[in-house]
Amino acid sequence: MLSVTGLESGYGRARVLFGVSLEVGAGQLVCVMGRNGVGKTTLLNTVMGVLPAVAGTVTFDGRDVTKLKPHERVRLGMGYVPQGHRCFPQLSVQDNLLVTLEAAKQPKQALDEALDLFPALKPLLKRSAGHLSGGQQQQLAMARALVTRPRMLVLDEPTEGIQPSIILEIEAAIERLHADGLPLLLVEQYLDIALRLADTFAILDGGHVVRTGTAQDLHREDVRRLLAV
Amino acid sequence: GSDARPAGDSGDIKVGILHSLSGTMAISEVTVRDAELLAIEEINKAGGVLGKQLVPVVEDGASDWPTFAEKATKLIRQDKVATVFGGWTSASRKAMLPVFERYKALLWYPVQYEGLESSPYIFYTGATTNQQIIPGLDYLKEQGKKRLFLVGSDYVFPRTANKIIKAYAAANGMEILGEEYTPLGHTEYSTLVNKVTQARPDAVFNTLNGDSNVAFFKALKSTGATAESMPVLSVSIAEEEVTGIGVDNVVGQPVAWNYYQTTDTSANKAFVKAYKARYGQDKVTSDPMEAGYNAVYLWAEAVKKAGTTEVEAVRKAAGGIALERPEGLVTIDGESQHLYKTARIGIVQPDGLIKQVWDSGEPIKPDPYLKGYPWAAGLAGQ
Amino acid sequence: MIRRNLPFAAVAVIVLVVAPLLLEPFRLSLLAKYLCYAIVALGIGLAWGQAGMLTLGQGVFFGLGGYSMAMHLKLTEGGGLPDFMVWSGVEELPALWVPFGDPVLALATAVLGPMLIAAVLGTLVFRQRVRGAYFAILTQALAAAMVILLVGQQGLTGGTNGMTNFFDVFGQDLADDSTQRGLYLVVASVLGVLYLATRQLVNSRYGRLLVAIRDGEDRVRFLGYDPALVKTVTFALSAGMAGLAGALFVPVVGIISPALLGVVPSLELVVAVAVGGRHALAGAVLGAVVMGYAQTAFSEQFADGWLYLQGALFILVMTLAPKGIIGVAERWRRARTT
Amino acid sequence: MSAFANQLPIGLSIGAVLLLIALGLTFTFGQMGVINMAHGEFIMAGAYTAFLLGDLVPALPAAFLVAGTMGLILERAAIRHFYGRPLDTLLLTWGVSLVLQQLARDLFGAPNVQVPAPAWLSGGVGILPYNRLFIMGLAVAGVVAVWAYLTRTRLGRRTQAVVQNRRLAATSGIDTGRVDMLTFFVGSGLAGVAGVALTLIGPVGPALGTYYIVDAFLVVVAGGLGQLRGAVLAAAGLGLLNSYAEFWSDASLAKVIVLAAVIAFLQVRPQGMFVLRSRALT
Amino acid sequence: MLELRDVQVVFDGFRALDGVNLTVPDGELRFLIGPNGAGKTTLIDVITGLTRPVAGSVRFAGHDLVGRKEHQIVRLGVGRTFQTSVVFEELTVIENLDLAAGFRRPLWTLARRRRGVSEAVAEALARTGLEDLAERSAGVLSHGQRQWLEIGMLLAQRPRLLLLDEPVAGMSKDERERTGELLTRIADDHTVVVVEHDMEFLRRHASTVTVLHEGRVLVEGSVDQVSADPRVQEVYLGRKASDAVGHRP
Ligand SMILES: Nc1ncnc2c1ncn2[C@@H]1O[C@H](COP(=O)(O)OP(=O)(O)OP(=O)(O)O)[C@@H](O)[C@H]1O
Ligand SMILES: Nc1ncnc2c1ncn2[C@@H]1O[C@H](COP(=O)(O)OP(=O)(O)OP(=O)(O)O)[C@@H](O)[C@H]1O
Ligand SMILES: NC(N)=O
Ligand SMILES: [Mg+2]
Ligand SMILES: [Mg+2]
Repeated sequence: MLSVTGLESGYGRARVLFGVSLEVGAGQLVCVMGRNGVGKTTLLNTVMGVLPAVAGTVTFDGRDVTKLKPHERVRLGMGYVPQGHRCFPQLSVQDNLLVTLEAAKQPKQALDEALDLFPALKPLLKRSAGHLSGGQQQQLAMARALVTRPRMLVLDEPTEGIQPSIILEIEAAIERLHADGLPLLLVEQYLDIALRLADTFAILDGGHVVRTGTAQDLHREDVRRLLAV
Repeated sequence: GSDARPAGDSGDIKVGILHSLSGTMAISEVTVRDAELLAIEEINKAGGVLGKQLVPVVEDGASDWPTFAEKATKLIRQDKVATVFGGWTSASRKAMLPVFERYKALLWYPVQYEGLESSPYIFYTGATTNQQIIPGLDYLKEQGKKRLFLVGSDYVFPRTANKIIKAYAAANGMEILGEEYTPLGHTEYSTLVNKVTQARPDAVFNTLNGDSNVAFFKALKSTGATAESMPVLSVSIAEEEVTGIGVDNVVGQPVAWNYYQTTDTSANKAFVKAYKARYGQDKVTSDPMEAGYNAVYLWAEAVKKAGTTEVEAVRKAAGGIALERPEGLVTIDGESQHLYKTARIGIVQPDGLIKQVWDSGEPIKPDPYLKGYPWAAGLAGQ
Repeated sequence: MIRRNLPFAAVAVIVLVVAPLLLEPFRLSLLAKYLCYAIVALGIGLAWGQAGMLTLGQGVFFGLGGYSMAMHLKLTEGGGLPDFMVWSGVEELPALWVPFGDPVLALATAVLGPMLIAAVLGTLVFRQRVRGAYFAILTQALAAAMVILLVGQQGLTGGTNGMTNFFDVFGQDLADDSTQRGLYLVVASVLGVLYLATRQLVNSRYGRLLVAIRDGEDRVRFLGYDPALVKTVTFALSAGMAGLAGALFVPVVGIISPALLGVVPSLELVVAVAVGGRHALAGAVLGAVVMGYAQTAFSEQFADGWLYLQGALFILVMTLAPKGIIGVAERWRRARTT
Repeated sequence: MSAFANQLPIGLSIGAVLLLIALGLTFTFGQMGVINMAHGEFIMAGAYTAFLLGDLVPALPAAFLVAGTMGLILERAAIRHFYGRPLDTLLLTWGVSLVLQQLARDLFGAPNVQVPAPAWLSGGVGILPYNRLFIMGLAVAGVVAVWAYLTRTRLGRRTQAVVQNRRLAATSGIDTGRVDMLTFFVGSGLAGVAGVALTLIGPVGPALGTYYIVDAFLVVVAGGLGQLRGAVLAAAGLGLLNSYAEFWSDASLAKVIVLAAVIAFLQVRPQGMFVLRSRALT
Repeated sequence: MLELRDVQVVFDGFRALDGVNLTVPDGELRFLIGPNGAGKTTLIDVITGLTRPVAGSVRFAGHDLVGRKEHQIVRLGVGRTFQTSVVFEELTVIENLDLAAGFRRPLWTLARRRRGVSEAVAEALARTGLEDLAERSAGVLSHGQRQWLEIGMLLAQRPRLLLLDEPVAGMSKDERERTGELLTRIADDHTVVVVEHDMEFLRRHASTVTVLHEGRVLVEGSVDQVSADPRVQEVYLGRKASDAVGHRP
């Protein structure tokens, strides 16, 4: 579904990613892991077109999207939940969802489907998104990605700042989406969640992919060490 | 500066031209520059002065008074011009005055102004107050307009003019119903017009300058006022301004000047013809343009008389020079360095030109300090 | 230390020694005028470049300084009432004018007056957390209001004309070329001293604090600082520089008028700072001198085109070199060394 | 009616002018955070459009298109590199305004030009001339249109999304470039419409824009950024204040009083009349 | 000692805090948990002066905090971090820390250039493990590195009361461990309030936990007591809480 080859990118003159290659097969959930600052977010941002790729290609669904703008990638079916509870603070929760839905040209019922996955948002629809608590905003961000009815979902630490019960729900939601055959690219710090969800994983270090493998391999000691400080 | 010819040619005389070519005053001053350049061309064609060609050095005062002072310094010290023709607003003249006095150079200033000034290094070829404001008041008095409302831009010329008007009114049994000033560039006149309308004057004496006139006359007209029901005598609206205000809005209104494009002299026919031939048939001529045009000729005459361009000699020679100009006979008053000029009241015509309806009959002796007017005793500067 | 001060020393030698020897008096006093603007620009560089306060009303402070000095010069030239009062019909010296006869008081007012006003205004608006575009527009309105006030009080201020026709300054004949050269040296030295002092300030902890306030005023509160106070102090400092520049400008140029302190001249100075490079104090100074020179040069060459050129130059700098001339120079130097 | 009572409708009509010139800014400044100093020159472009057409009514849509297109070009050519740096846009657009003024001078000449007022606008009701009533009507229509655009259309919502978080909008599938263009087009177009209206009351010349630009920004600042009802109230308030202050003193002092009032007002409401509060720190 | 009495906060009619009573004695490491939107951040906002309560009192070490300005409260020794970290991107890591350490300095000494690294800054650097990044500008830090810098800035302030809003969010397991130890050590002689959702982290480092729900204190007690409480399981942990979230490797 998604294939990343030899991707290089960074900020200005500072290179962060050095030839990252990665594959998300149809219906697969790939978990990207690594310590703080190794370039996970940079990778996802480059995959989504927020950062330009200095070298390498990103192919989505057989199509080279390396040069496309972010909104074009979204319209092709790549949904994105960026790190850090992002929202349109002065729009209501409902308008946050509507504006995304409209941009992706999806029918209204996509909104109801998303709210079914995140029922905690239902009583908040009329509130300004900027006034929500951090966890509420994170759920909104997930719902916003879903109303575009993506054919693939890219998630950057979706459980950060979320209360335990909702983490379970988010995990369940991801599991359900995964089970429905949606391919996912996930950055996750909680190892146990990654273990339960991922088909395969990739570990980043210093802008390189240093390990890939199946979820089972994550138990291995050498893999563990890569994640330690 | 944009010299017409390479400088330093000893067969040439360099003269400075210093007007605003940019900024808010450019609208007016560019036309004066054109008239002055026309005069220089004509003089050159006729053989120049003292057998030498005049070479204009043109500088931009940029509607900014300090720039006028700076450029005047440059013309005098760097270009070493024989004389400078320039300025429009009183502020620009006041800024240049110390420069000309300091370096003992000559300035020819071509615009009507508020008087109360007489610098040995400036020749004033526009009207002083007793050649424009007072005749305007005489005219209104003759018309039986006794109750006046004064409207002006907030600067020295309108304020001084209004002081004179008030003294005149007091001496002549006229009543001043109100006196209002607005900042230069003001464009919202509904409140002021409301005040004027409520006061019900016989006439308005208008010393507004520039763009404000447009807004003022539009606001006045939209209340239904006409030249009959509310005459407005203006002293800063010439042919050039009428189109911008819209003839509809000022038609029939009186203005006071010394010259109109329609002034009936043979010199004027030649001037208008030459000006249009040089700058376009749709162009109009106006009082300040004519005064600038005259300034060049008067200076040239003084140089011929003195036989040199040396400043003190030219000053001495200038007194008493009399020339037939488009506005009629003008004579330099050697003492005040102002001109004897004929005052004229005109009415704005539907075609945008101004038709003379009254004149002072003969050139009026310039009296910048109004010493000859008893009622003006005690006005500032005496 | 020496390496860092080398460029400064080189520039100082050129400005203080070479320029007075090479330039004719008229050009030298033009340069003095640009340097006066550079002092204002230095203040703008501090307030805007470092602390993020885009002040579009610096002309107000410049004007206050200029008017204070002009009043003093008018009062010391002898011969009774100042000329403009005579033709404005003022018969007695207004009480407000009296203190300006004293040179120390006049100079103090020129510098402390603007600082005081900036402090009051700053306290009012910064405490209420008025900032960014709001602050910019407010200061612009202040400049507009100031001009209208000055113009309206003709008997007190000379109205639109402002004040001109000065004869001497502290006993020196202003028409004298040596006085002009002396004034030039004074202006250049003041600029140099202020530049060094401001640079010291910017490199100090206080400078870091300013940058922090610029980028995250609210966060700074939680570090225990009062941003309103820090900003007010900075704003007052920049106002004081503008006031001093105004006071120096009057004897150098020989005129002060409302046209020098309105919205447009205030903006032009900010533009000059942007063109030079606002993030560096040297950029601010450079920008003021370059723009001043460009204005003179262009208007002598082709007056009508100056607005096009100024506008175009400015658009180009802002889009292609947002860090200004200094930024381009820095990039160029880096490119060469790597 | 007494002179005093007359000042009430006069004040409101001044307010209508202020509102009309500020309406476009609620888009470009209020929505997009661009301090467009060339706004005045877009107003001027509208006025010259009316001059070229010689007729007011067809000039309204034409001026909208002309000024809007100019805005669009400005946005694409320059402003889009400046999002998130509002103070820089101020300086950039000031440069643009200088160029546009000079361009107008070269195209139409330095002197003012005259746009004939249609015959049906001569006359009036009470103290208010028809041309003032026309402007008031235009202002009301403009407010309704802007309100509907911002709250009742998808584009309005999209505009806000882009303004509030550009990067997130892009990764939510919004073509931010198109939204920017459109918003700027509409905001500048509104300036053009204001320019047509201004031909009824003021001079039409290269300096037209400079006369109104400070006032326009004051309205937006006093009303609160991007707040339509704030702009309406601020315009009316400033119009009335202006009218009565000038009635009691004079035009110069009235201007100073209005400016002082805005500063004082910001003491009470530092972000203008209406504010959108956000939890985020600056 | 920190003491909140009947604190109420209302936003446009919405009651974010609805009568909170909370006492944290000196030297305690108190954990604050509760569902998303329960009011935890709001509570910190109230203590630090960012939000004004409509009713109630907040006292710390004998001072009434309500009505004081943010920087005054900081000067009383109350420091905080933000849920989404806010650091000064144009300043280097060291400069960020130095600024945080500097507010007690007399104003005029601010005009001096920083020379070397002060003790407080060095300590903060060491404790947060940011030594290698010390001279980098904060703008280039990753999310997690920023979190660390926030904590570092808080430490450099040397406050008596530390309020941390989800300090370990986005940190890897080892980093959480390091943060936990750090907080425990600081709590020896400081009062520390930590907001966290990570139950594993709580279990390892918390003694007393206060649970907030819909703007009120739901329960208070040890980790075990609290996580055994059916109401807490209902609104916060979720039914399978004990076997799901507890088992982070
Ligand atoms: N805007 C930026 N400019 C320059 N460098 C940056 C920028 N953002 C991140 N970096 C650098 O890029 C590297 C990778 O950052 P990135 O945000 O991708 O890390 P991450 O793996 O997502 O970390 P975390 O787990 O903390 O979110 C970091 O070392 C950081 O210093
Ligand atoms: N300025 C505000 N205006 C309106 N509502 C607000 C505002 N600030 C907070 N709220 C509301 O108050 C409630 C409490 O928010 P708060 O941020 O304190 O929650 P929290 O407990 O920190 O949640 P989380 O764990 O998700 O960070 C939320 O429902 C939020 O929507
Ligand atoms: N002299 C004038 N009209 O200013
Ligand atoms: Mg990350
Ligand atoms: Mg929170």
